Amino acid sequence: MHHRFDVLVVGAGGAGLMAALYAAKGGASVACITKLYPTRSHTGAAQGGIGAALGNVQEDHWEWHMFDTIKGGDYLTDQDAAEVFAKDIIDAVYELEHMGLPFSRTPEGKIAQRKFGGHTRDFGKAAVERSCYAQDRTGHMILQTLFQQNVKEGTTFYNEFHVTDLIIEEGRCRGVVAYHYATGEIHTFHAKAVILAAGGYGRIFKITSNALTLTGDLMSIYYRKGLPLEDMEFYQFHPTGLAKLGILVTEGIRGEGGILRNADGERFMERYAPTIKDLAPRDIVSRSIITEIREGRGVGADKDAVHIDLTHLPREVIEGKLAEITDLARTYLGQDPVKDLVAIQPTAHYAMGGIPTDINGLCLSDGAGGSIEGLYAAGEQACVSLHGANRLGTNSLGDLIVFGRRAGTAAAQYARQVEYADMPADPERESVATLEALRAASGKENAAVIRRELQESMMNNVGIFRNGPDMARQVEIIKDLKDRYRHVSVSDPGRRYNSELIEAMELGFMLDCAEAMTASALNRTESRGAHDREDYHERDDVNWLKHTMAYKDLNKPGEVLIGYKDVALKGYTHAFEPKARVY
Amino acid sequence: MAEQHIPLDTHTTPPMRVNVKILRFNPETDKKPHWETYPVEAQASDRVLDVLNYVKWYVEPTLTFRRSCGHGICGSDAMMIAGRNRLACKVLLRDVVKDGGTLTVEPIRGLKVEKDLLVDMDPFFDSYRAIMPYFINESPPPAGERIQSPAQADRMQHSSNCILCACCTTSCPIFWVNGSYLGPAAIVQAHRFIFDSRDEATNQRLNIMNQNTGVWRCRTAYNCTEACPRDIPITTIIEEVKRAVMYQQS
Amino acid sequence: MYRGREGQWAWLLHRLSGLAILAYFLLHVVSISLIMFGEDVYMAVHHLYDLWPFRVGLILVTAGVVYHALNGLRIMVMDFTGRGVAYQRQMWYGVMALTLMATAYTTWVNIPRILGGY
Amino acid sequence: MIRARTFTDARQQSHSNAELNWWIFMRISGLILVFLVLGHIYMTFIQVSESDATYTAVVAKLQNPAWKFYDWTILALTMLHGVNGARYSIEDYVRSRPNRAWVKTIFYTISAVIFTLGTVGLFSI
Ligand SMILES: Cc1cc2nc3c(=O)[nH]c(=O)nc-3n(C[C@H](O)[C@H](O)[C@H](O)COP(=O)(O)OP(=O)(O)OC[C@H]3O[C@@H](n4cnc5c(N)ncnc54)[C@H](O)[C@@H]3O)c2cc1C
Ligand code: HEM
Ligand code: SF4
Ligand code: F3S
Ligand code: FES
Repeated sequence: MHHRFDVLVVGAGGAGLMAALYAAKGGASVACITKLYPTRSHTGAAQGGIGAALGNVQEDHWEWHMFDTIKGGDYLTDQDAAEVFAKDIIDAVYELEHMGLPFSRTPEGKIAQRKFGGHTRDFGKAAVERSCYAQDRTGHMILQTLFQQNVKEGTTFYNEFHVTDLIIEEGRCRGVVAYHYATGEIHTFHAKAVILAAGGYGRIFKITSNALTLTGDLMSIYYRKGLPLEDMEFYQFHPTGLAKLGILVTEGIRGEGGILRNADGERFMERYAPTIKDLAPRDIVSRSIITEIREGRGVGADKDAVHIDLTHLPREVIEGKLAEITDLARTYLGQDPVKDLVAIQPTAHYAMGGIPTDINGLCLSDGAGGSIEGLYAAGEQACVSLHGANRLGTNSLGDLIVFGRRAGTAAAQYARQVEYADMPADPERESVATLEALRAASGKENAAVIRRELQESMMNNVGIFRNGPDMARQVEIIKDLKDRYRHVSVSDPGRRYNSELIEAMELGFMLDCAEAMTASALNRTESRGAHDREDYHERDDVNWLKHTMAYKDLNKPGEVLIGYKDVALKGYTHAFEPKARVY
Repeated sequence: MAEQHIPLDTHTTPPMRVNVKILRFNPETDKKPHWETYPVEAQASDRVLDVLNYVKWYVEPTLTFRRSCGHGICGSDAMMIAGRNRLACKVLLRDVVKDGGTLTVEPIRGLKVEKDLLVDMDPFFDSYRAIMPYFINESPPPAGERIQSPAQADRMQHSSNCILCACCTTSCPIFWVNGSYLGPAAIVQAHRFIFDSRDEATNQRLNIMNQNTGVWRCRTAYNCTEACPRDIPITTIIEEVKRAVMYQQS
Repeated sequence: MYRGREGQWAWLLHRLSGLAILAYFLLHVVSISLIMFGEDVYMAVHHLYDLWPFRVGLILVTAGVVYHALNGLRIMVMDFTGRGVAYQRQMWYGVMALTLMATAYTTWVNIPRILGGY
Repeated sequence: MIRARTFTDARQQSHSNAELNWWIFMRISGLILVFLVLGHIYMTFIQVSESDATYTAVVAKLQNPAWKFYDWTILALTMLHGVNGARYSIEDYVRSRPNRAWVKTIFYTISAVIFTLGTVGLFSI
């Protein structure tokens, strides 16, 4: 089946919904294609909040926010993006409120704000209340509110459609191809502009806070076209995931005063970040935890976790502001934060890297300013490089809103100016071929086994601490897994709701993301932000203050070509010199 | 720290054997639904979703169900587990079955089964759309936020927590027999706006609630409240809406 | 069967008892209104009620009415007070207990009558 | 709003308090019936035996206009309460619209006939 819209949005998480809304406001006809019902998107899992310098609780300024973002990103953040972001987000948060988002309130009735890791006043002096929150389900509220507004605007949704291909010809995006889960049919969507907002790919790791459906589909599709993925080596491990499960415990627990303790009951963060202790940014806390565990001070049967201690907080805070996480700990661990210490462990959480874009979301085709006309990206899957080498908590929801909005506006504007470009004769050819190959493959390999091996090996070899030999081994492992993937079997011949086929397809996407990540990480011989190499322990601004661009070598399967892109070291009005990152 | 209660290590829960009995149906090949049983070795602290994934990944790849987040936040995996509606990712094995026992898993009721545990959600979302599920305030917004007291914000605390999983609506005996009832989920959504001090469409929403398909169909069976994975006091909310309609009209 | 809890059974019994007593009520009105056709017609039907199955049936109708009435009160308390919803379960057990007691009493009173054919 | 597909839909969606009013009526009538019906049962089935309600006894009792009024109130209220209650069930369980209309018409007619019969019976003495 064939459809035609001015603007197509792929993905209905925070970024996709915001983009769809703004594209519609820009006067375009808009459709949103999503492989899940929109309200199932993983944005709903975000708990902590959305950072904006409203100053409702304490004095705050966007410049401070800009600085924190750049410092948090270990100076790999593009400063123009950070400036736009820190300014725009204030307005964007008010706008969410005007859309009805039920924020928690201060006694005066303003949007409530709380402290969050890495957010400081006066360029790093002390923690500041910057995270606007709706209890501890801010992401849920954002997702619901934005979906509601799209219902109001009458956005057309194609639910449970899996995008399988992008149609890019002569440097211009002409549409997408999608597989309809319910019927097994292939649909083609012709568009003037396409916005990609399909979320992250945390599922390549064994312990992750990400949904089972976050498999990096669109990144991989982009990458398979020989287009670059930026900064893939930077992957954030959130320090506080429920032990073994990876389910996220919001950073808000540290914001509210939770304390990390090792097996001796010691508040070990005092040693690693003397000034802000437990409120240090995620990469630092994660590494501190792993160090404690490695040095034998872990808790639990495998001594691979540490405790978070909330027992000194009043019950109302734990059950009120931290209700969600209290519920999770009670449900899954049978531990009650009011009186128990809860076992936590770092969990794969957030991709700083992804499809490179400029500050309007336009997708870049190389590190030298080339772009794909009519193709935009926003959200976790994009890399405007706001987050640099490490994202600050609450900055991702902000990213969705600010850059989702910009991408939506830019796409609608572009769509107003141009005519539809022709679709190729049979745009669905490749998708059909891929799917039919999967269906027909009568191999003996089980997709689930390959996936499990991928997840375990990525966790071990490209996890929180990295080194050359391990990653070199991982490159080989991925090649091997890709070989085996070719012989994966799909036993369900059905057309309707063939989830086996979908999972097999998603595994293919995951393998690509892992490949790009491992190659990028192996290539970067320094430690910066979330990328920590045991064999290159220092940050190296002389050689490495630049973005990685990973390209699939279309001529040599399994090989990755690495290019670079400059870091924007100046904003429009402010610039922050790279300094050592201490807290 | 000596007086502090250090928890047991909950990750080393005892292994258990269970028979997972699933109501399967593939309209492409089957005439009617049938039960299939899969013996599984698992841990007491495993989620039911883990068990279903195990069956799907290693035993019966054609088994079909929805799932995404894996921790009770996205609302994909509502199903009838051991006779009650729940999210598969939010129940632990030890809470629904004993070692050596049988665990039944069926699709939720009242919506058309498309394949195995996966049902057609469109009627459910149609009801959702029917209550005008969006904030309406046409007066120009202030430069900053609209002011709302913490107490006013609290009025929406429960109803805004809904993840649209349909556990409630498909547990309601009134909904099973006649899909025309909007159902508890839609009412919870309406409540979220009706009791939002900033919203201006209260009257229209109450009118929708006042119709034959609205709140009056609720016969206070409480299945919805028992089923809600977000612990929303749904029946209380429905009763509040009933009263609001009554006071509005009088 | 869906494994609902007290609320579901309370509702189901309320509905069944309501419909059952409605059915009985309609018959009862018909049989009583036969009175306008004179004593013979009326008594011919009335004597049927002396048969023991009818008597047992009447005890059940009484039980149904008592349950329906008390649970109806429970519903009203729930509809108009927040506490009603909070304590619906306890109230239902109260309703069941009172219904059982009332039924036991009715049975107790009627056993000699049934046995004595009176 | 649910999209109106038929004239009946449209009419139902036009603003109407019918369901609200019936809901309130069920509660008020129920409250009154607690006393009337339980009283009636107590007096005719527990205090005395059902077989005491002979022709003569009934005629004698109904000579008193107060009892006539009592009985007729039960008749009327129970009729409305019960028939509306049964309507709830019909609307729930009879799924197709045409069937629902039929079942309702037949049921209302029978009920009306019985109600007339009861009223006439009561006042014929
Ligand atoms: C547990 C958790 C807590 C977090 N807490 C916070 C926080 O407190 N503050 C903060 O700022 N950030 C937080 N984050 C990060 C942030 O929530 C995410 O980065 C962000 O929500 C991603 O949004 P998104 O719109 O890019 O993608 P998602 O919300 O993941 O949506 C992806 C969308 O893409 C669609 N899609 C994917 N693939 C395809 C395909 N092939 N075809 C069609 N559609 C497709 C999906 O259906 C979905 O609609 C948290 C993240 C997690 C996991
Ligand atoms: C004796 C006192 C009575 C009380 C307090 C009472 C109360 C109620 C109430 C409050 C309802 C509404 C239930 C709801 O909305 O969920 C109801 C429903 C109903 N009543 Fe009664 N009632 C009484 C007597 C009767 C009698 C005598 C009959 C039979 C003729 C009857 C038949 C019904 C029926 C059929 C319903 C509908 C049940 C349903 O929809 O589930 N009631 N009653
Ligand atoms: S009210 Fe509860 S059960 Fe119903 S849809 Fe919402 S979250 Fe699910
Ligand atoms: S189960 Fe149904 S009847 Fe009412 S209380 Fe819940 S909606
Ligand atoms: S998988 Fe998301 S709620 Fe269960």
